[in-house]
Amino acid sequence: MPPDNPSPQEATTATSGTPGFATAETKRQRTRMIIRAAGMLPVLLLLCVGFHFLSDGRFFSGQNLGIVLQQAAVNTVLAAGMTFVILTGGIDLSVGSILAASAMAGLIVSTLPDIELLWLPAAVLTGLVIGVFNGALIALLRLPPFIVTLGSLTAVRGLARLLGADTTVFNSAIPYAFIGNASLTLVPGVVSIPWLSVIALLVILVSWLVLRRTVLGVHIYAVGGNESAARLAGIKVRAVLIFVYGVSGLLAGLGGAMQAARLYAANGLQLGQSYELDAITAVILGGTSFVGGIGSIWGTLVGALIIAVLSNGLILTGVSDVWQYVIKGVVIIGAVALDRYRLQGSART
Amino acid sequence: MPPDNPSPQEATTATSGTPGFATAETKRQRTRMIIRAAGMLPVLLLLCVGFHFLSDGRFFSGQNLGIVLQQAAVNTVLAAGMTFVILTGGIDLSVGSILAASAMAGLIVSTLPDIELLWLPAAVLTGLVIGVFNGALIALLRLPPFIVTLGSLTAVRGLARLLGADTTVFNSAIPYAFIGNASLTLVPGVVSIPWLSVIALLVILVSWLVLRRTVLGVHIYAVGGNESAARLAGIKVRAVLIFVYGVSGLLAGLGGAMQAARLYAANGLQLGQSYELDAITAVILGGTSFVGGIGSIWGTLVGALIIAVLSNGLILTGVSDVWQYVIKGVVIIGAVALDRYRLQGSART
Amino acid sequence: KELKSIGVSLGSLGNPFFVALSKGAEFEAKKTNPNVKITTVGYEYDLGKQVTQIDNFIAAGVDLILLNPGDPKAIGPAIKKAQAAGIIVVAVDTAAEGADATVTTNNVQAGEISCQYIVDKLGGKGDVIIENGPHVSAVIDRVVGCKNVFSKNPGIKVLSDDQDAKGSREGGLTVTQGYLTRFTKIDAVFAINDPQAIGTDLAARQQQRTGIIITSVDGAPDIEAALKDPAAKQVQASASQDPFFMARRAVQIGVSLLNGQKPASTVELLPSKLVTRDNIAEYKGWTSDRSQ
Amino acid sequence: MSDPILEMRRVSKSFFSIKALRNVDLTVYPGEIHALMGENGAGKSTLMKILSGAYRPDPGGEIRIEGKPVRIDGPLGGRAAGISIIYQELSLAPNLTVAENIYLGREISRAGLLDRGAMRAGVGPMLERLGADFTPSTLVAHLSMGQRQLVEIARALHARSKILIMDEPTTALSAGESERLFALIRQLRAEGLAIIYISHRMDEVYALGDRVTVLRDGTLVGSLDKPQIRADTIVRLMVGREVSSFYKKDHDPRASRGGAVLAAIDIADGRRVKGCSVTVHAGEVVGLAGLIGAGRTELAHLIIGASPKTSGHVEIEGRAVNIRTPGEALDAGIAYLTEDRKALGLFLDMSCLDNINLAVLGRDTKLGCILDRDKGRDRARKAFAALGIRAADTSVAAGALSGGNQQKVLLSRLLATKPKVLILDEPTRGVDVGAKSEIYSIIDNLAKSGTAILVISSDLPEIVGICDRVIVMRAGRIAGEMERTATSPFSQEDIMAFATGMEQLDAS
Ligand SMILES: Nc1ncnc2c1ncn2[C@@H]1O[C@H](COP(=O)(O)OP(=O)(O)OP(=O)(O)O)[C@@H](O)[C@H]1O
Ligand SMILES: Nc1ncnc2c1ncn2[C@@H]1O[C@H](COP(=O)(O)OP(=O)(O)OP(=O)(O)O)[C@@H](O)[C@H]1O
Ligand SMILES: [Mg+2]
Ligand SMILES: [Mg+2]
Repeated sequence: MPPDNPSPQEATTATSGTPGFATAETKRQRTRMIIRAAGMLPVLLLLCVGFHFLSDGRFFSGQNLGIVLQQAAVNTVLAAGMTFVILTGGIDLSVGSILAASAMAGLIVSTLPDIELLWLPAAVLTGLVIGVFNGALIALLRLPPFIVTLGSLTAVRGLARLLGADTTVFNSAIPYAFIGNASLTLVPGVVSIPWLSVIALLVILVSWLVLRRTVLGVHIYAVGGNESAARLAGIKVRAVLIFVYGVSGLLAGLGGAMQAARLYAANGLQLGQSYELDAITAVILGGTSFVGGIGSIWGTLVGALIIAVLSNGLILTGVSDVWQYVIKGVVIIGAVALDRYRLQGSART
Repeated sequence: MPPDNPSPQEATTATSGTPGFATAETKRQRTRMIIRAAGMLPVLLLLCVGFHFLSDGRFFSGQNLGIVLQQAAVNTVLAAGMTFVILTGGIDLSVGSILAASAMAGLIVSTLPDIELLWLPAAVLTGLVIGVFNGALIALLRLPPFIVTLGSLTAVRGLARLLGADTTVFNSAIPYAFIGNASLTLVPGVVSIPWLSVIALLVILVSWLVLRRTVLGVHIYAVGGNESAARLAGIKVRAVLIFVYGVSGLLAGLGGAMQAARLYAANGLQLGQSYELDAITAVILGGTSFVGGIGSIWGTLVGALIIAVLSNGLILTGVSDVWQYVIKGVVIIGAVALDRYRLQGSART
Repeated sequence: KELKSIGVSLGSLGNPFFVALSKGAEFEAKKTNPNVKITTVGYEYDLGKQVTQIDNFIAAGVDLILLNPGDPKAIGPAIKKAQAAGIIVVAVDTAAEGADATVTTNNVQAGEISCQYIVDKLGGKGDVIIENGPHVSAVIDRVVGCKNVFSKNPGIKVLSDDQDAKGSREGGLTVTQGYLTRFTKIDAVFAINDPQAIGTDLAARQQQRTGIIITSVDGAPDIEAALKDPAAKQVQASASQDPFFMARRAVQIGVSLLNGQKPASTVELLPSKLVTRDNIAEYKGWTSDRSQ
Repeated sequence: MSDPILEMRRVSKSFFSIKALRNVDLTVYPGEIHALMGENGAGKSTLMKILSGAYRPDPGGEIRIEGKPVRIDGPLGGRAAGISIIYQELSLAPNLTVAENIYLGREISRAGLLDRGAMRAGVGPMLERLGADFTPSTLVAHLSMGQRQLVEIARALHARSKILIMDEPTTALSAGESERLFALIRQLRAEGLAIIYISHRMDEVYALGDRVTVLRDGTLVGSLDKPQIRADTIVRLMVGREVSSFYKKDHDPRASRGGAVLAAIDIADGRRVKGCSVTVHAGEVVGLAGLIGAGRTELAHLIIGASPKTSGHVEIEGRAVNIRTPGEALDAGIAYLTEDRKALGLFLDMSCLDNINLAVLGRDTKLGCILDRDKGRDRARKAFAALGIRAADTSVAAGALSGGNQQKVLLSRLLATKPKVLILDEPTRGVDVGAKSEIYSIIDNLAKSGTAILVISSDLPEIVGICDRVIVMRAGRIAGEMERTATSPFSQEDIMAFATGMEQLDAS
């Protein structure tokens, strides 16, 4: 429903009769591009600096930054998958449930002798299968994504609980546990990055590569930009849709594996509740449009970091739980309002 | 796609040179119209009959039907408001939180001496104010509805908790408690309808009147159908948007009041959790399109009844909690798939 | 060593039980050090979120963490991490593996006395329902306790124990409406907490079903009101907890641990007392003035 | 002459720092049809939107109606000032009925309740006058583009205003409907209405215009009175140079004519297309004519697999090919240019670069899957040069281009696939004269290089001007076929006779 104002670059009709006109235009456009690429980055920085002062300088400590990165990791991974989906104009409400089901599947496999090393692929595969299932329903039966993934939000949650017979599955000797809690040391004793964040960063990089450097990526943007035109242009729209929901499911599965490695445990009920909202928020804060076809994965990263900084900062500054709710809500609206103001006159979000 | 209001003269698109063609076309379209008007009703009936047999004939007892109606009431009221919003192409995620805040406000007023009778208007007004606030942000600052109402989902939840200082407020002597638990007797000893359902039905009737019989209603459909066309036709699009979010807020407030009267208590955190999903599901099951401009309030009623019948039936037949999740998810997807299949060949939903 | 700052992670702060708990912690902590900084958060029954909160507490440099663990075992690694950062971790309400100390209500015993009341009232014979709730360890323990008692009495028939009434009034009301239609004869309902019990009573009254004994666990303010309310006479008993005292004990133990004093036992089980319509007058509830 | 009904003085409009209009003056008298002309992007629609209240002009200008200065604030202000408009982009709500759309914003109500009956009754006579074949209670979503255009016209007329603006009202109308509209416009002129008429079709301007005003790059370059209205003068004013030959047909179909490249045999969809066969040979330009709704677009969709066929098959160079999706059609060598470039053709938010390369991205990969952007950039740059696409560079979003340039971008995408068969559906709809003649010469060059081309068009002069052979459709069937010979070129009248069914009467 957004205003559908003229797109920012509108007006570069560059009638050849007006020299100088075109170049001025190009310059302005470039500036606008940069502003847009920066997206919510200023908001993120503002939040960081603000929290640093409010928390008596605790925010910018190496340890705390590590914690923020680590906390952002799972949401970043989910939001990356969500970016694919939202770029096609869809939505995936089931990621939280898929995460829970995948973590359960992973942990259960990790307790089986002989094949315990396979727990990680098992978790990821579980996610992939559910995601492809969602995608197939949406692409082949042409059902609305909201309903399909809402249905699986519920059904897969039930599945997750069934998997563990409604108990917590626990394995303190889970293989590859290091990805959940250890850090990758870059400069010994000085710089180290949590493995979870390394994974999240890799996911973002690969997503960027797929979206921006492959044929499939262009097709994803095209399907989101104009589905019927994409079909007429010979793009296999159904395959693209199945792919994006598959990716979302796969990454939710990866998120489940990350969560499992971090907790050494999984519980069908107490894992991933309403993670979908956080993931969607990260994507939208990152400037990706619900209409589809517009957005970038880097924006999503910034969005996920904003959410993590907000949670961490509010606890650091000792804001009470209730007020955290209020402030989070206001900051989310405020951030988008600020962004809209900043980009005023330019295209839809 | 096209909603209700089937016009019998429909479909006279035929070129006059081809007699016979026109009538065949008209006939096909008329059949389609009837099928469409029925909407999900067949699914609802199927569910009812199914549960009746599975529960050893307990479903179709007067008492149980009363319970189903009562349980559907609050969701119906929320979904009615949601229908207005979705018809304009928007979404309101904050209804659950608004319901909680309104119920809190109402209960607090009901415990104040002298003005305790005002608790009902207080609750409804609280909802209205928050709804109008949402609408203003969306219409005046042109922010995406998803983000605005997601923000208020969080912020208003905080507000609801603050109102009661994080405790359960209860008042077993709340005025007008009859609307929550008593029934309106139509034929003494034989037919009686829970007051909650009477209210819900009234809300549906008034909504129908507004949407189908007033100028404002046409404007709401027009904004959802083609916002820029509506603006060019001189429709005050902003006012329409503020109105629909106001209605959604107001009805969420009414829902809060109904819930408060039913439970004699309210808790800022627990009340109304994820009600927005149920309300949206009811609207979409009812055939209203996310794209905006297409749908009917009667469909929403059927959708809300389907959800209530599903919950009640699953408990009646003694399905365990975990399996309820799975079955609910599958039934929701199945219902929409069935509907899509039934309408195959006709336009988009 | 002085207690300068303390982090509290509880189930959900909208639950009056946890509110009373956090007030108790605050009361005791302030008594030790009036300038103490307390951060209380709810983890909304999400294990991942609770681990995150513990990480945040570590970053914030608290001295003591009070924890209502989402899962007794699963939270173990996070507790180790906190302890490695020199933080004392005390579990409240639910035991946690590896915690420096645990203070909880004896939930099994609470379930037992609440259900024993039903057995006694029914004379060891009748059709009963265990109205389950969210699968967290406290609830699981209560149900275990309840089943212990029922299974000792062959005359008691458990009609159903697998419906989740979500721990809320609304859930209790909705689920019970279903039960009442499904079963024509119900003699008693054990609800896993007070809001569910009240919801159960509301459903029964709505359908004019009488003679059902409803008991629960908690001793919350609303059950106090119900136990005094002549209209709600089917609500008959609740096995009380004392969250305020529980939290005070937890902080006390935490402070002594901070100063190197080990408690006699790492697990302190607080017994539950049954509040009934007869003894409600003497009951000191969660909100009564505790500043003595 | 009487006093002017409308005077616009020094009207300017900028979108951010783009000047769409600079100090434009326009004077219109009652009882005249004032044609407004100019290339795509010249600012015609912008000027009219200012008049209707859709845009607010930059400060400094002045608008007088009947001598009195007015301020037009918003669409309601425009209506109050006695101005009604048919916008270039259809602006109907598809989910509402015809009557609801016509009354949108000024519904008839009693005590707050809608009076649908009165509204239906109120639009009936107007629809009849326009010769509409649908009822007031039909949903607009069920109407074809042409029928929707009629609804727009009905809405504008219904407002009973003093000034009526029509921004390219005939782009979706067939010859018959257009004629009826012209008669109506003349009648309105006689009633004293002032009509501002925008069109890219010269013949319409000759037929209707009492005066012509030409815009170029947002400035007024001249006004012509009736006697001065001549194609070369107007075109020179619009383009700023001479456009020598308009229709270009240098290729010789007989010289290059090979076997049939495309043979679509007995195609039907069970609804709107009832067994049509079409053959196109290499190097041949075949026109597909017919009234709006004759089923030409649907036939093309069936050929390329965009909608499912119930019978018939397609042969390419004599071999039967199974085409179920547009993708398979491209693989088989059939490229289709849609008639609705905004909704079904372009990706408005994507760059020209991506728009041009979209169908052939698969050929630009290295290492198996990584896109080689340089190849695409190269191809886009070549296309820009070859088709004369005017834009700052290839990274500009397609939505930012003028209509003609958008059409060329879309055409570039098709040409990039090196098709054997090119189906062009209304290739010059909404395109200005300059771009039109360029598109004609592109078609001509393609034919020369041996491409088989099928042109669907409602613009009869265009069909006559560029085609070697014409096939006429009527109500889902092929009604006739004519070949151009040196001695007897087919005429517009012949085509109309087939399209309307008159030829049967002639024969009998
Ligand atoms: N809403 C807008 N925002 C930015 N630029 C605009 C907007 N509307 C029009 N323009 C620009 O103003 C100029 C004039 O556009 P306008 O639509 O008036 O042209 P036109 O003469 O009607 O062309 P056509 O014949 O293609 O309809 C163009 O350069 C166009 O890109
Ligand atoms: N989306 C649609 N929904 C309903 N009817 C349609 C639709 N598209 C076309 N039609 C109808 O189908 C018939 C054939 O349409 P088609 O578009 O194939 O004709 P055409 O000769 O190409 O005319 P046009 O120039 O309008 O495209 C027309 O009567 C039209 O009204
Ligand atoms: Mg124009
Ligand atoms: Mg056509």
